Amino acid sequence: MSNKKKTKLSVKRRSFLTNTVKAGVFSAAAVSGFPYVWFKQGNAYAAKNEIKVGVLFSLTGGLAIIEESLHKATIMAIEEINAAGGINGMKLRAVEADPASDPATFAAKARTLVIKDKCVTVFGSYTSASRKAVLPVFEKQNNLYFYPTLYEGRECSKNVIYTGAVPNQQQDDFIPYLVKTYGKRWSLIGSNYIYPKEENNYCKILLKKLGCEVLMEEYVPLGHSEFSSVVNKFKNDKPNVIFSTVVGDSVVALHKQYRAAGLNPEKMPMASLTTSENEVAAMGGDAAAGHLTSAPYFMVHQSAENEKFVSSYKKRWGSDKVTHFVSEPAYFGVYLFKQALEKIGKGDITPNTIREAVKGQEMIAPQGKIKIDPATLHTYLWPKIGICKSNGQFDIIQKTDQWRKPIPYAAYPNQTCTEKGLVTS
Amino acid sequence: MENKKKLLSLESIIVDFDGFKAVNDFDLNIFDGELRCLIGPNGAGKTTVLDIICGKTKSSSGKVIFNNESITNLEEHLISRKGIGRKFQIPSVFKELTVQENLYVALNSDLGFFKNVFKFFNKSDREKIEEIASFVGLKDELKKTAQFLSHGQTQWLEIALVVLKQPKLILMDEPTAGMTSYETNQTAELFNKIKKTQTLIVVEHDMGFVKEISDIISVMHQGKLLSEGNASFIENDPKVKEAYLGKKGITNA
Amino acid sequence: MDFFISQFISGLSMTSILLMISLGLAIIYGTTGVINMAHGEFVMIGAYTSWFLQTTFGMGLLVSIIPIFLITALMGFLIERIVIRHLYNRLLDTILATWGIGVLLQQFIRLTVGSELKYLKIPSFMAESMTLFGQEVSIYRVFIFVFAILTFFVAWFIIFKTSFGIRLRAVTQNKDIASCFGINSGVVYSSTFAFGTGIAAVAGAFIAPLKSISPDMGTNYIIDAFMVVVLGGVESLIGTAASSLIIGETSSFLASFSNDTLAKALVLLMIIIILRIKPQGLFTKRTRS
Amino acid sequence: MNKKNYQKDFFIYGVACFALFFVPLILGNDPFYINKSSTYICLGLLAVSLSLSWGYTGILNLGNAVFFGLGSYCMAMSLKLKTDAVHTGSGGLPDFMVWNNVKTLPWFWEPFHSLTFGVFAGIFVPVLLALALGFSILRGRIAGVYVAIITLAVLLVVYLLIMDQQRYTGGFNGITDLVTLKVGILEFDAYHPATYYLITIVMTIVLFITLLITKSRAGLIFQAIRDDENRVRFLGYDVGNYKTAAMCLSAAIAGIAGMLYTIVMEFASPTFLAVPLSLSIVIWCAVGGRQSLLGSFLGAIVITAGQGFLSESETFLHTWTLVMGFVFVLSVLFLPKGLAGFFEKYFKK
Repeated sequence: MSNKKKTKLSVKRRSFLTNTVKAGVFSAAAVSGFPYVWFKQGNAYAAKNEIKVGVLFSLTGGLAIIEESLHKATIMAIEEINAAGGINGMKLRAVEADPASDPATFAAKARTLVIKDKCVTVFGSYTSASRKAVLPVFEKQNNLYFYPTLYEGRECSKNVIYTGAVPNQQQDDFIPYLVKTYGKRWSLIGSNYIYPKEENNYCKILLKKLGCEVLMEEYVPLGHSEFSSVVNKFKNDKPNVIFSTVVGDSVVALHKQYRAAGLNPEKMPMASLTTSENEVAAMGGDAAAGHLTSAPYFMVHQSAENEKFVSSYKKRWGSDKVTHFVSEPAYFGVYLFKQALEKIGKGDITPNTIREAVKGQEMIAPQGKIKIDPATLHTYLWPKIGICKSNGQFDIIQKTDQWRKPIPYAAYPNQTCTEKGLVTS
Repeated sequence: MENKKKLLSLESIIVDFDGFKAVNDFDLNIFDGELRCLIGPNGAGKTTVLDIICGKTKSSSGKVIFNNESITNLEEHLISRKGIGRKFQIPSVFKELTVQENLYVALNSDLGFFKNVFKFFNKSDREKIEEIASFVGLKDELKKTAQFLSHGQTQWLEIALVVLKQPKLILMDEPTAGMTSYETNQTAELFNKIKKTQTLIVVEHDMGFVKEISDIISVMHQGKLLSEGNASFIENDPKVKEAYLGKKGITNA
Repeated sequence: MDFFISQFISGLSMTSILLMISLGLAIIYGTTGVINMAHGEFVMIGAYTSWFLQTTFGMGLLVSIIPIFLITALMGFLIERIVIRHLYNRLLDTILATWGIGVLLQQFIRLTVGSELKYLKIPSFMAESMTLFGQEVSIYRVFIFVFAILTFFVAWFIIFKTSFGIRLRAVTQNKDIASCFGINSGVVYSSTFAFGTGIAAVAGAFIAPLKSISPDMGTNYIIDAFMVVVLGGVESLIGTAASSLIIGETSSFLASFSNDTLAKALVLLMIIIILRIKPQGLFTKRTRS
Repeated sequence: MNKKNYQKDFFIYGVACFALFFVPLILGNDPFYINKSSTYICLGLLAVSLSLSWGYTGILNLGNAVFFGLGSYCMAMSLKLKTDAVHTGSGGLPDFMVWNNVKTLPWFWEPFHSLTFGVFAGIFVPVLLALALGFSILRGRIAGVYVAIITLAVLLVVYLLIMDQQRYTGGFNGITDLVTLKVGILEFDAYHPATYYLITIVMTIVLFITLLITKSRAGLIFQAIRDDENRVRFLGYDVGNYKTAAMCLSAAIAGIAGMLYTIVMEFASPTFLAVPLSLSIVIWCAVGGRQSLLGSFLGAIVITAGQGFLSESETFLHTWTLVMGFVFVLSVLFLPKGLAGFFEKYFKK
């Protein structure tokens, strides 16, 4: 992608020049608009001993229910780094903006942060929709975006560092385990957008290999909260596993209504890629108990780093708060950024240099030792399978023996993401 | 009178509001050039009759014949195009437009959207408008926004709107309601002017006013036609007396 | 057959929820003509009040009905006194004012309680499910159904059998005449508004345990509520009940044959078409002028 | 209505539009502000479209965003088919179709290979929808709050369909990764003054045509309908037709605004035709003054700019919605005719 974009840019510059000559009408405008091609260059980013980074999570609107926790995790990491003396003696300066859960606003705010405030990097967004909305900004301005959320893959942008999981990382262990433990008759339920459909595409491939049967594949509107028809279908089909990629507050409604309808998690568990401690806290342990989630991080994970993370998070934001598998990547993302800057040292701090520096970067995150894959800019992670208990926490019942390589195009063997961008064979 | 041409006739009209018959098997004949007054106690169905004629209310059964063609339950604007104008009890004008603009909207023969979309105020319009304005005595108010007119003036403006369309038949619902006696006299004069050129049906309570303007009076009671004739005949009709006036004289009703 | 029954039952369940959330709106709109875009937020406030009472005082759901109703009714009363009453002569503007109020309420909750989802638990004795016509049915859903019917009849009784109701209907029919007879329409309006608000809030408190609680949960209900009210015809409670039933069952069955997204769209289409044929809604009378 | 009045309005509008052409020079062509002001102008135009149908004709269309959204999708479809993005499948099949396992380009996408068609569609698709609505609703004597609710329902239907049919529409993600619009040798990059001028020119033309219409007899008839529908009927006008016409005009304007918006936002999203935006339009008009095109235009800019500013400022980061909420309520209470009405009262005469 990157090379494509770069050529695009240079083409544009040339066409600009020609345009300015030809287009008499707009010549004035074109010439005066010319500088904008240049202001990316130069080291305007580390001005007066502070490094501006953007923080772009919704504090209002529907997504706030989850993005607020990501905002908190990111801010906390930045505060910690500054408290520990910053990076190469320079402090991080968080420029916050509220995109109000609306893709258009996301794009607008991204522009503010990147172009107006000249942030060298932006940490942000939960949904794919908002990532897609800000992408053109980061690719045109050739800036850098840290995206903490697990997502559907199929992206190979050189302007995004993906610290969340992709389908192969969450499913490769999960699906076989479920088939082995519960059975071969599956129902797929998800929210109606690209992420669930992609996860299910990959899931169906795995299920096919394992000779399983898909009884139902259905998608409900985002924010949907009336699942009685869906629950009825479960009752009739009697699947062994319900594979759920329902997101946001719908998850809560689904679990509560499943529980209220008297279905039994032991016979018909909901296996989810999206149900974190955050949602469980909202649905109550009794509704969540017995259901499974696959994720690289659980709050209960035993490790020094995690204990530090959890305790300081509670200390900073309140003892009732929980950490989860999206807030953790949001947190260690900032530390990856720090390491990258330290690697650059006295060098020129630009999105480009940071990208190069972050490649192959390793660190001990709360979930375990992670690494940025130089080719894809995705992250090597430690998928775990957790079963929820009535106290609202998960029991980790299975861990991978070694970290999992991210394969953004796992469902599409003929496509691979390389350092040169996407290669289609 | 019989030699005159029949302009409008209602044939056994019934209006049924979920069981309640506001107008019940009602007949009425109006002749060209007359001014007919329609009176009767409240709820007799006078206004409903006007609504039927102009299409505001749809009749449950019966026929409305205007100019020898049936206009029964046509859409309002079509009936209006056939030459029937309607003035309402509560004066209805365009409050946020000036008097001039009000009249300009009414003063129009090609009514389609595309005929008006890029059409602007011109000299001849102005003359016509000033003419009608002086006719109803609003010449000095042309620039005023309608909502700031006095009650009487608003009534006259609406009358002007109706008259501007040169309809064959004009339906007036209590034109003098809430007017000062001075305004009432003005209105009476106005009517006698209009009467020369148009046929009118007027619903009124003020008997003084009725006597002032009318030739024939039709009395309605409980949705039916009770009696018909000139003022003196009505005044002495026992049916009317006991249905409507009780012992008192009609004049001070 | 089983499938049919289960769909029918879940249809009833949706009906009851729709009825509860739209009842308050119907009363407010039917009486005052105020188009209350903050209704969804009233529902939301109810849910949060219930959550607050439960977490801080450990009050059970049933116990807290009365306090919830009173607290939110007071809120509604104040809102009417401070804002709405200035707009009775330009009713369409109430859309804007109440929308603003909705925004305020949402953000108020975000700032005080926080924007993350909150947990409100189903009373333990209703958490299980029971068998009904050979179907496993959530006791809580049955309870909501019964309660919705109850609320409906209470509202009906208050409006048609109490002196307040008589005054209320008098004002609805003709404000001026009513005030000639010494009815203080101002008081009637504000108390009606308070009453509607209370009902909405109680609805919120009862639905929340089945769903999730978040500051913007109301936005999901407001549209549905409006559709119900408009379809039923604004002057009639029966209409509201009937249209809840129609919408509830239709969406339930459509959802079972297609998916919930399409079902939603189809139901809306149905409503549009019905309104085209019967512009004043299903249950309104033809009257003079 | 009388000559003086005419000239005054045309003068004011002229000055306003003229001023807009100097914005880039004032901003020193800073790409960020150029882009921001471009987006504001698009939204202003959207407000103008509602002002015509609501402020002038009295049709409270809560679903006005549907026209805007359709316009922006039409433009996006055209620009999408020109992308050389790596994800596109055989024959430039849009990426999201590849993701949803669509093998061939659906028939209704084919004509969008032509930009010209895209632009026409961006105007006429909304207009057709408006026609349909007009004939089914407005001619059917549905008025007041019923129109509001039904238009809202229509908006939701279209929104849900776009969400549901994501194999053809991109669903929740919308249509992203578009090429920059090229007309002949001109390239309209979202950050480039050229784009700003394009938008301003289009806006000026549209605004003046609309102003002309509102000053024509048809415009007066619109206002007459707003004031007293029945009276207009009894003057022989077919109110249904006029309302439909008003709605079509406003749909066309909204469609144009939508297309321009896609150019500056560089993507199209279902949120462009979702309820929140649609209600905001109403707010913009209410605050700016629904009965004045320019007022509504400015209302949109004031509100959106205010929101943008507050939601970025550190002090109001968490309370900006409170501020906006208060602004709405207060302006409804104390400025029934919006800012425009306020200015007329105190500054004109």
